[in-house]
Amino acid sequence: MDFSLGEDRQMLVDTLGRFLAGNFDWKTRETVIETAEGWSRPVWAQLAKLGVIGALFDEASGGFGGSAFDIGVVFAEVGKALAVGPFLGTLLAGRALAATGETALLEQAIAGEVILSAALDSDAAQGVADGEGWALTGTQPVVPFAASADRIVVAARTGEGPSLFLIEKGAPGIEIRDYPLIDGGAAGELMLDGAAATLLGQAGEASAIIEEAVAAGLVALCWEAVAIMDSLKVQTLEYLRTRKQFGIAIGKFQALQHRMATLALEIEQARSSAINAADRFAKGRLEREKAVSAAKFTIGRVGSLAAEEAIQMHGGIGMTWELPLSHYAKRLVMIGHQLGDEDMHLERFIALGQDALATAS
Amino acid sequence: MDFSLGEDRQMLVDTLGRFLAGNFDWKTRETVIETAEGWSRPVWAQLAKLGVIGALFDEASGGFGGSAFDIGVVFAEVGKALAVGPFLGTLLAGRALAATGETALLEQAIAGEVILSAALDSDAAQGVADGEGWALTGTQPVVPFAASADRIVVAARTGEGPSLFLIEKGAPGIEIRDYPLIDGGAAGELMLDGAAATLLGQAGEASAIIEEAVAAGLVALCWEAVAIMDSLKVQTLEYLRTRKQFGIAIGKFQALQHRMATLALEIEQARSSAINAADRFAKGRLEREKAVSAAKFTIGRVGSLAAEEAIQMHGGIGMTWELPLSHYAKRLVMIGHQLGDEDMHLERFIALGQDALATAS
Amino acid sequence: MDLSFTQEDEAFRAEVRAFLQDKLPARLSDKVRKGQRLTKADMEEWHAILNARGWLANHWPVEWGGTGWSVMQRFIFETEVALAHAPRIVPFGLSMLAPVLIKYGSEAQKKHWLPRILDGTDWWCQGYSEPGAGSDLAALKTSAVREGDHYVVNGQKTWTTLGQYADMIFCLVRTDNQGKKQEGISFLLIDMKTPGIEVRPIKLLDGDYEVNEVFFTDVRVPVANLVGEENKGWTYAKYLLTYERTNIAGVGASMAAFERLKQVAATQRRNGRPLAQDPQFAARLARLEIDLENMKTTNLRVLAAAGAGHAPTAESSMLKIRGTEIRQQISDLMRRAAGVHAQPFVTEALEEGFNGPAVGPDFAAPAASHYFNYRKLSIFGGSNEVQREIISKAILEL
Amino acid sequence: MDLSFTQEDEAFRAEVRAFLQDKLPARLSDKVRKGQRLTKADMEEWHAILNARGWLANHWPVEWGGTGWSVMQRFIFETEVALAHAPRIVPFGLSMLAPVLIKYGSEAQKKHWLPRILDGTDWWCQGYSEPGAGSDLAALKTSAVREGDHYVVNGQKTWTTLGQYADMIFCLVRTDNQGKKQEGISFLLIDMKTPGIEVRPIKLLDGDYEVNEVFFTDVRVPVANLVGEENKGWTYAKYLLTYERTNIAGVGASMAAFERLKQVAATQRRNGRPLAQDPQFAARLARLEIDLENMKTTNLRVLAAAGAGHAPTAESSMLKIRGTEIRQQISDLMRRAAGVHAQPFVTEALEEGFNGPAVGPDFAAPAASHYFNYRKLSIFGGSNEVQREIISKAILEL
Repeated sequence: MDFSLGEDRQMLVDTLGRFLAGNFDWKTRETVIETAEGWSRPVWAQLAKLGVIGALFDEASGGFGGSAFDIGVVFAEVGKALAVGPFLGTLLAGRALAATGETALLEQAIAGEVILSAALDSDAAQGVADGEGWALTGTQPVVPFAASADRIVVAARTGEGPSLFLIEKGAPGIEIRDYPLIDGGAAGELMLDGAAATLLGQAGEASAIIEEAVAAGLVALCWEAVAIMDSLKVQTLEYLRTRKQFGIAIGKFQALQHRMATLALEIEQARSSAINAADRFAKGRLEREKAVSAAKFTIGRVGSLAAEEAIQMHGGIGMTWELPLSHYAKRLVMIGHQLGDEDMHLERFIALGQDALATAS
Repeated sequence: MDFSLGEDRQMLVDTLGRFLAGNFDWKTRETVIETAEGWSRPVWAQLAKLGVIGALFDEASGGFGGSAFDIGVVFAEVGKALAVGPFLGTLLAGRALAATGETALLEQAIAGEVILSAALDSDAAQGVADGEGWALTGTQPVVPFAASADRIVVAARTGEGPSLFLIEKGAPGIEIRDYPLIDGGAAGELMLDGAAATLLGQAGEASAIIEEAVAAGLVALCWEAVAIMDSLKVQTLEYLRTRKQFGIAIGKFQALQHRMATLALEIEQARSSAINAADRFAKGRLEREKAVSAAKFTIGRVGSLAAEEAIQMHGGIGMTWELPLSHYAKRLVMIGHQLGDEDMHLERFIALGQDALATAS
Repeated sequence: MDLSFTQEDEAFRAEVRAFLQDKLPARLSDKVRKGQRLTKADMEEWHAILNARGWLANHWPVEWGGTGWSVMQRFIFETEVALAHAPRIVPFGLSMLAPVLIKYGSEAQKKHWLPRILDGTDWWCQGYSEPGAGSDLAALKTSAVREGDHYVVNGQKTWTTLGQYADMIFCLVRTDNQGKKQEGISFLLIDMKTPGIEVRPIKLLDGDYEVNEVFFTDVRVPVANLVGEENKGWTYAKYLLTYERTNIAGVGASMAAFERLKQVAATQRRNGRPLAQDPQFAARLARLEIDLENMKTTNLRVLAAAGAGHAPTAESSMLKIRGTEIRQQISDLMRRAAGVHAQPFVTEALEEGFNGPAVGPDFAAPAASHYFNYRKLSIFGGSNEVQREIISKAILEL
Repeated sequence: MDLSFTQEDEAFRAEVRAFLQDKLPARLSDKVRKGQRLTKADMEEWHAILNARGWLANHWPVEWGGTGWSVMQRFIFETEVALAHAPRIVPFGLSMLAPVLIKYGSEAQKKHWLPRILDGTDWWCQGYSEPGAGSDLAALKTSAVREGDHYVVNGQKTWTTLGQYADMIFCLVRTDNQGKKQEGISFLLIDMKTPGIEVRPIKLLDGDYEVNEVFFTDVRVPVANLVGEENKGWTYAKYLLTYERTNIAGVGASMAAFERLKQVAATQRRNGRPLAQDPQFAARLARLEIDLENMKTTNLRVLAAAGAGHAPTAESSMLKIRGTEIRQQISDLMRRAAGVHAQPFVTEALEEGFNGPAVGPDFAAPAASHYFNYRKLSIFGGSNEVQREIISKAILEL
């Protein structure tokens, strides 16, 4: 059993951490999130050059990593720096492209030349064959950095069942209502009205591919969340040690000490859940899905607790835009809303358990 | 709006409280719960003489009270003294007898001459007509003081639907496996094998009567529980003020203070829920049932908290048989198991809300 | 035991409802219902309508413009107003300063300031907290030094809600550095237009501006603006902090918000069924409904005791804690109900008359903002930790 | 990152399983699985079986009879033993006294006592807590006064688990009243047959006898029974309290109990469906399963760090808190699953070979008793409040 990252992965972490600390500091972030696109293309280009995007994919797909732990450590650094950018969309779309053999496009994305996004709710759009291609109709909600994406992988239902498609920026029949997000960055409603699309893989065969891509996304979000919790904990402890009321540091108040002890304990549990999700990712479907749902449930539950406690213990100052803490708290709570929330994943965990029983008997 | 008990009811409370303090003190309780029957017939006879049993029923049924608040205050005193005796069985059976016009028997029970119990799970037994009478078959679980009861009101399913019956002690086809309870008192499995029974009211018409009797039982249990919580709170506060560790009273530790503040707040919420249940008891069925389920849910939730916190704050001593506190805690937790637990009543509250919506639309 | 309202109370409720039906502008209730931002003019409009009806200062003594209502009537009024989605009345002049003036102010101060509060001439704000004096309010440092007929004020206040609109601020200032920190505090009324005052907005995490820092540099305040005696301000401040806390639970506001949540749960779908039928969401909703019903009765019990002459003290702390917890939980469920549409930050949708394309269901636009904004409820007005201290000391005697 | 066990570890696990299959008497595992009470003879029987295999003192140094296992092997062993429903090994001699003797005892003491622990000659119990010294252990008052070759001991110990069976007790006693309370404590080994010792059982709330008060009146203890130096006992006590806490989470025991709970949930019915399909119960069960999986990994992380030379300190406190919470929650769900059959108190059913008519489902008989008994888990062994203090100081540096 080995809980160390290993040399290569540790190097990736160090490189990425140093880069973000130097090139995506708090001031940069504040500027970037106020821009129209809500992210920084130069920073992204440099990340691509550093191999960070490639770390999300395996060598067969043109990347240099691609294991769940690789994904985890990259997103942990993203969380630590509260970096904004098309990380999640690239991961989700890229996994789908890799699974359907579209490595040429993926390689361009890994090189930073093409920006990807993904809209993977197959109930939100329908696809019909249209000559040699396909036409998609429907609305995909909150597609990450939709307006910035050159290509978007879109799930849609066809006569054959859930299918995956690729659409291209500016193609007719595509409208994007874009907006900033409360936790930084941007997204958009992707409104499709007979939009021209290319089929990825086989029609009707997308369910397993989508599930695997989403599982990778869940691992990513969980590791990002744990890094944010760590940051909230460190910031709050620092505040508790220095802020004085009634003549002493408020960290000396036992009621707060015990709450912080509980929070620290819960964060370790959340970390374990994220490690479990990454570890089970390469196992069979049921084990993988139970672990990612367990992790998403855990980081949802602990995430709200951490965000709320961190703000509460800071008092008023914890509610200000000026303090980075409040942005960490917002991002953490909003991670809870991505790819299924705490409740949904608890229900899913229960259902998967019942599936397992049914299979066993 | 008036939250005072009113003069008559206050007199009942004072009389009952004084009587139990004088005639059912802790030593008496310790002796009584070790007896074979698990309760005290002389004490019961005196309670009957004092009009305590009559207070549970209205004048039309031979009683002197019978409102939900009357029931509530009697059971609050029972809870305060942790009294054991056939209170609940008498209430449940008596309400069913009153609703089916069997006032003669009820009057004997009010006078303390006949001991009643009730087994109201109509799915646990079947009844078939047998000449002029009926024959019951099935097993009713955990019937309060079953072995001591002269008559037991039994619910059973007949061809017509849920029905109520009366069975008599010692009749053929009745077997009782009796046992003490972990929270004091006794009960028994009532095993019926073609037991001779008299029909109460109309066959197939018992559902509403059972529901109303159980609602009265729920009001009783909720008020009993709140009184126990009050007692646990008082005992724990006293301990926190006097027990010293590290040179000071442990009640000076802020972490415990904040937990006690939370507990005190929750107990006030539980009290409000019990008041609500009593207040809505005389209203329409839906309002009554939502309120009793809300109250049973609340006292279940707060009850475990109160029991667990009281023991935890006492430390080891809180786990000893010798300290009355542990018995209060056991009774409180076990109330959660009577007439449906916290989870079941939450589910029921949700279902009743959906019924209400369906009716409204 | 009788939890029904009296016939008189029900008649009063009907009168309040009729008034709201008649006089509450739909434009305003619509904005409140949608969670849109209220302008200064919006708040002034409703203030004036209530004043015209004579119901604005309903908790004041009748001689100064009060209504003589019972505590129960006031509860009914507050509840109905909230259920009708009326704007909240800004409390600083009406409910915080006025009671202090009425009890401790000079006759001249009352005659001058109270009518101006009623007619809206002065918009008041509060100068209590300082960067180093939050929960430990008595540690405040803003100084007022007597120079002839004036106090010269230097220092900084913070968390001053809606200070950007204010004409006047009531301040706790330090007039003496000797002795215990609670001594040496005075209560001053300061014109916001006095030279040396600077108001700087504090942007909150939801992007909204509602609180401010207020800086004082050699601000000259007439001695006539001292309330009560010099160095006795802590007494007045404490009075203000315990006064009129029977409505602290915000039952009406929570009931209104919960009704909206219930509608959302009945219509918003997840996994192919309404949220009201999703096992986890239904359980959250039911627990909240039960907590709210329980709190409502707890509130009524405190009111009934207050009506019978028992002034609520630490009971208010219980109501404050549970009331804010429930309000926060409602906003928490609203954001959960919004699902993926909690993330979009379409601030234009929070402004009146927004006509752009909606992003997700209409309740979703302010859901996350409200959730984050309502974190303040357990921090401001005496943090819930401070309330637990009060319960522990005053009720539990620990 | 690799969470799989090594091939060697898996081979070891197979070896442990084969041994358990072969040597663990079904009579014992059956009693443990049913939650029945173990007799002294039951515990001695399993102790002897493990000793015969050489696996009893697996955490001791090899020279004294240890196995040389890695922390991971020890974890696997503890887990497998628990999953097989083996009786718990009484830890007082084996895991509490022995490490102290090995580190601080004299050669003569080691040679005399350690083999007797292994072969079961001495049943040890612990004399730490006193009525006035619980969480504040150093406040202990039991005195030992030197008189020639003996200490004369007077005082009282309490919460002495299974003291009714004990041949020997190791005690913290006060040998000096000067200075800080942590100074002046000594560590004594006392024969329970010495005149002046009286053991009084404490009946617990579930009716069971497992703890005792032990009274000392002029009990004469040979000076040779002092461990280490006089007045240095606090050092040894602290060592004992932090030693071998890698298994403090009780993962194996919780896994075994959870498996049983899952079976119960799959079969026990409520409202016409198995509890596993009841929305509220299913959610409780799922949350618990997830918490347990998370804790298991947290435990493995601490073990891996320990294997790499980082001695766990305050991390053990986290494991102790969450471990006991989970164990308590499992017993809580068991009692909930029992429904109305939690109330019957059929103590005969807790004894081996009970053949009376069952009352309710078989898991129900001990359900409430266990739930109440397991309240101790968050109290004993350093209460969970004390653990939070340790985390706050040692990890969080508050």
